[in-house]
Amino acid sequence: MNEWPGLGTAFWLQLTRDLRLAFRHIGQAANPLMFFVMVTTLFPLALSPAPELLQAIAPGVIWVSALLASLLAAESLFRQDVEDGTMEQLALSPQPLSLLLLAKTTAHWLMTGLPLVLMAPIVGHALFLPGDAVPETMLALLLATPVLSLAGAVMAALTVGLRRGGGLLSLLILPIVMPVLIFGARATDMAMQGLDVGGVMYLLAAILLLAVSLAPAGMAAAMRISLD
Amino acid sequence: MNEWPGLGTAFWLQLTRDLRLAFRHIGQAANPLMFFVMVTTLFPLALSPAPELLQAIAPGVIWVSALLASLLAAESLFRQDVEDGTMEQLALSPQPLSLLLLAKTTAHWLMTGLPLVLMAPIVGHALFLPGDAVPETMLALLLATPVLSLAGAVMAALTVGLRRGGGLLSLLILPIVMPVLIFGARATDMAMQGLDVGGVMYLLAAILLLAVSLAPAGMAAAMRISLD
Amino acid sequence: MFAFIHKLGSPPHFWRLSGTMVPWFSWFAVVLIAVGTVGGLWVAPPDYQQLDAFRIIYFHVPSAWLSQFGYVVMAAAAAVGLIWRIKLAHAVAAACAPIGASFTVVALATGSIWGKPMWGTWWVWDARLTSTLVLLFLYFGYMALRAAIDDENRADRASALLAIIGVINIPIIKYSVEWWNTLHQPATISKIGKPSMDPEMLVPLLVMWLGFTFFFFAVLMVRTRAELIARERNKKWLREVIGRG
Amino acid sequence: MTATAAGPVLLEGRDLELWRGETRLFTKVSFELRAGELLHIVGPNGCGKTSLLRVLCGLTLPETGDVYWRERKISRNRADFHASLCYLGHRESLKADLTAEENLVFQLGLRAWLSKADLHAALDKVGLTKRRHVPARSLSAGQKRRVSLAKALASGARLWVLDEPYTNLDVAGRELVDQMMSEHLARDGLVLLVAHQAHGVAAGVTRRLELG
Amino acid sequence: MTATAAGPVLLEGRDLELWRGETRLFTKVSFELRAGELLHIVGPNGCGKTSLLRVLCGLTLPETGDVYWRERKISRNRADFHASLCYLGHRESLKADLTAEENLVFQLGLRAWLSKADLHAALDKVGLTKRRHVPARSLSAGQKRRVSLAKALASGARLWVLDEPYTNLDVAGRELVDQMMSEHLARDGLVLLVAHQAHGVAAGVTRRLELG
Ligand code: HEM
Ligand SMILES: Nc1ncnc2c1ncn2[C@@H]1O[C@H](COP(=O)(O)OP(=O)(O)OP(=O)(O)O)[C@@H](O)[C@H]1O
Ligand SMILES: Nc1ncnc2c1ncn2[C@@H]1O[C@H](COP(=O)(O)OP(=O)(O)OP(=O)(O)O)[C@@H](O)[C@H]1O
Ligand SMILES: [Mg+2]
Ligand SMILES: [Mg+2]
Repeated sequence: MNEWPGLGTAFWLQLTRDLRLAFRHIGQAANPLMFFVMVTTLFPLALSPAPELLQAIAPGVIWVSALLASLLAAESLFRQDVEDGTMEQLALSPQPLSLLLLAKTTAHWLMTGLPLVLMAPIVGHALFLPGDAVPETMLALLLATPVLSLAGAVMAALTVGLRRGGGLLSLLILPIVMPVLIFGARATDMAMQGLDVGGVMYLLAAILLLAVSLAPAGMAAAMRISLD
Repeated sequence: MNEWPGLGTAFWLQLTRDLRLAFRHIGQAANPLMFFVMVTTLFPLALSPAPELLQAIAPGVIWVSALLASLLAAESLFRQDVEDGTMEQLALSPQPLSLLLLAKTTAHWLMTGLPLVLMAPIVGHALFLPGDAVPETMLALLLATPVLSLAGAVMAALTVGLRRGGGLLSLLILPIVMPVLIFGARATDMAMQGLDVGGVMYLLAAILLLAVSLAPAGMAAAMRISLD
Repeated sequence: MFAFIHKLGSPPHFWRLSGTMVPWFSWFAVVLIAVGTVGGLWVAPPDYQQLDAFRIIYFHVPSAWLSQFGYVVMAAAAAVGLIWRIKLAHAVAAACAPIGASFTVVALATGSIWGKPMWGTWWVWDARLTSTLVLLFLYFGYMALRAAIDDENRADRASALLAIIGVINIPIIKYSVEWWNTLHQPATISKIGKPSMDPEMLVPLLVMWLGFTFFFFAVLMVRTRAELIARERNKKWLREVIGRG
Repeated sequence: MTATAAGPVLLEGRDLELWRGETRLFTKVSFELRAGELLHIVGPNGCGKTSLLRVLCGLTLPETGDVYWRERKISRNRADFHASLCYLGHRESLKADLTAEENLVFQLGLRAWLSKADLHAALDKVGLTKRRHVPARSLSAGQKRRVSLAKALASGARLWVLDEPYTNLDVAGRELVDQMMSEHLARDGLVLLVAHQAHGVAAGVTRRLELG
Repeated sequence: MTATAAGPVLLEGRDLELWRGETRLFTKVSFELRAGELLHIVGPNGCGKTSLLRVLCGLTLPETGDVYWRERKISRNRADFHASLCYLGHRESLKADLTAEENLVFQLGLRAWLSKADLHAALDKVGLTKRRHVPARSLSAGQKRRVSLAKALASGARLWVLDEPYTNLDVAGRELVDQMMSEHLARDGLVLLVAHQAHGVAAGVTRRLELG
């Protein structure tokens, strides 16, 4: 029998702490969202506002900006905790580090991934995405954004002790998440053409399962190396 | 007569320090370039590899990556210096703070803006941008990316200090950034159609002048408040 | 098993072993590549469609193959190093990355050169090309991570983790890219690769392939020895062997 | 000083060796620690005291040697060991945007079921009752250190690992640290202390380990 | 202790008052400092010593009162004042990724024309010659503090503002600080010192300011 609190309590504590911190810095929390909106409004402005063209690129734009928005936030996911010494304390708690980092990643997803899912209808409307494709896109985003957050978290844990700048983190993340991007964009594309997206969704779900089961251990291992 | 080193020396010191921090190893200088190559790869993957479509979105892609790259790093531009106490030391040096912050911003531009300008031909080729449009695009990028970096820096100085209101204030930056992007993308677009881009270039140059003359004082003021 | 791995993993042992093997591997590589080149460029008949342009295949295919094989070798070495804490394995992984990346670059370059007459452009967004490009990014990521960490021990372990993650992902990337491409069937691209190849073309290709593989291992051993010199420069055994000659 | 043995060995380091870059920080470091004992690690700046503490906590892997807690390797027994451990490093490990109380609730919540009363008692003891709702960012350096002390008090951990706990404290604060350690030893606790000054702990057994 | 006046007043605080949140940290703080004088500011944790130093450096605006350097308000005369000032705070202000030497070259380069020889002499004096090419991240706590001391030495600043300079230093390090301050005073320098321990400066004039 352990005398220390259970896994659920630890997860919940870490999650609420991170959310509370984020909302103290509400500006930072809004950044990825703002970025997402900017990118999607930029395209109509930068290209010709012809609905057919916009519609043709809508899936690509939505998915690339989702990817880049979570990339944007991954940089700061663990850095501050490592710099102020809190991460050391997490590593020295009786709780599994993988669980705590998973909780941090969940908080990160709630702040960056979930808003994207919720924004999708608006962005889709701005890009003349047919209304029918919206639910499928949202579902696909719901399955894909956690993978983006998890992959970002593993790479962030690997690079956290290192000097910033130079785009090292994006160099590591982008190749790894490419499949998610391809499948996700394809789901939107197929939904626009009225095709059945079941298969793609299963694929995305499978990737998500894989990521959820492997990433926490990877993060913890990476973090212990970075703290050494 | 001052006994302390002149403005040029101070600027140079700050600039080289920041570059050295980013590129401890010479190989790391290639990372920003890699980043753009990757972002460009994402679009064909998310859309379709069809040349006509890629060509149609090429201006959008180039300009969105420019925006992204500048804002991606801007968030953390001053944060670390403030947290580790180096910013205090800058504020306590006999040099004008605005100059030092301008040097930091210049370093940031050299790492994010300049590589983009240099990569534009390759990115353009991959997206089937007509070769004639490339020089104009490069020139437009050369004028626009410093503005993006400066705007990002002002935003960073504001967010680092005014912890709560940071998000709101960064919204104020949008109206500055948007015209730059619109004009920039328009320049590429017009060049693709073989139109004269002189007017747009003058506009971009004017915005750049405005930004260079106002932004440093703004950054310094925001920073002094945040250090109090 | 464990003892065997540890014996193999001892740097002095490796130093001796590789010292005798490098010349052999190098000679095999030189001979095989020479034979393959002659066979490919002069003996094999020109392709009925592509004429002589197809001959670049003798460089393209082996390097494309080694670009993938190299990653697997690197990840395997990294995994051994991480799990059994064998420093030599980390040295092998570190030495392998630039070689694999070079073969990837050669595959991309020869492919592009071939593509110019075939497709009229240097680059198309074809599945195999795209996944080769991603592979190059993976190599670059690995090398960039190593370069960014000063402490060698930490660099070894962190980059090993990255290599392992990458190797899990490579099949997923390959599969997704292929699926992405078949959905679109870009009009301009003629499918590359014809399964039926007449033996006069095939044999030189296999010889080339073997030669490249020997070349790969020879370079890998030389580079690993260089890594060892850098890493073990303060160790007694190294001073002794180098002092002796 | 040699110690009078009492009870079983709880913490043991055997033949520890650590390298950093090109230099060997220490080698063949061994010690045993029993209930109610304090180990004072001393040595000049940069001799590896902090590094040794990190090895003992399991944050850093030593080149050779092992650390045992209750006769089991700590790497095999992580959760159990860390549940009995409270480490205060050079840095304060506080989230600048959370208040002193929030910081403690979070960090202690991961390791023990904690009552509000215990928490307040600890904050009271270090003299931070009035300041407990101030974000850690606005606390003075000494006040931050006191929050860490409160953490050690409320953690209920058996083993305290203290790296220069006197830093930034005023005279009363330094006496508080000594008093805390004495009481902890009297309760059969263990203390690993790194400090350049002499400590003022009279009770319990104190040993000394010279590094470098 | 009262001082024997010597030469003109260089640094002067007049009627300083500072509020933080709801509390008044201090009010009516006035003092004068002449060449060769050391002002030792003491008080319990959280009484506002660091805040006072920041006011004196011009980082924080006081509620009322002014600070004068050579009889001119520092807010009017920033560059000149800052050129004569070296501030070592609680934090080390080092870039973790730059080496000790690079950090100094940069920070000092902004304020004075610096010869390599001076720099090396300063690093030598604090005992970091061997470690000068190690990134600050890998330095021990005491070694980081020594880098800051080297900065003060090589800065050539007239006024040293030292916030707990003894932190993390071993016995030799603390003696070095005392010796540095003595020599600085002998060279007609000024020192503002915040420290909880007594300092060991015999030369020059030392005054004491009690806060809180
Ligand atoms: C930059 C451009 C190219 C890249 C990156 C590339 C990449 C690759 C790769 C990775 C392989 C190995 C496949 C395997 O091991 O299963 C391969 C094989 C091959 N490539 Fe390319 N390739 C490129 C251009 C071309 C072109 C233009 C042609 C000719 C039309 C071509 C013809 C072949 C053939 C015939 C094979 C071997 C047959 C096979 O394995 O199916 N490649 N290429
Ligand atoms: N990567 C590295 N390369 C070279 N030296 C290193 C590296 N990492 C740490 N060191 C050295 O190892 C030693 C570590 O010291 P540690 O922090 O354990 O010292 P300490 O005894 O706690 O000193 P202090 O009293 O100053 O806190 C320092 O001398 C430091 O310079
Ligand atoms: N925003 C704020 N709200 C409330 N109190 C604050 C705020 N900012 C600072 N304080 C208080 O002001 C005081 C500032 O103390 P300062 O750092 O100057 O103390 P100090 O004398 O240097 O103490 P130490 O000896 O611990 O370094 C502390 O008591 C702190 O709690
Ligand atoms: Mg230490
Ligand atoms: Mg203070």
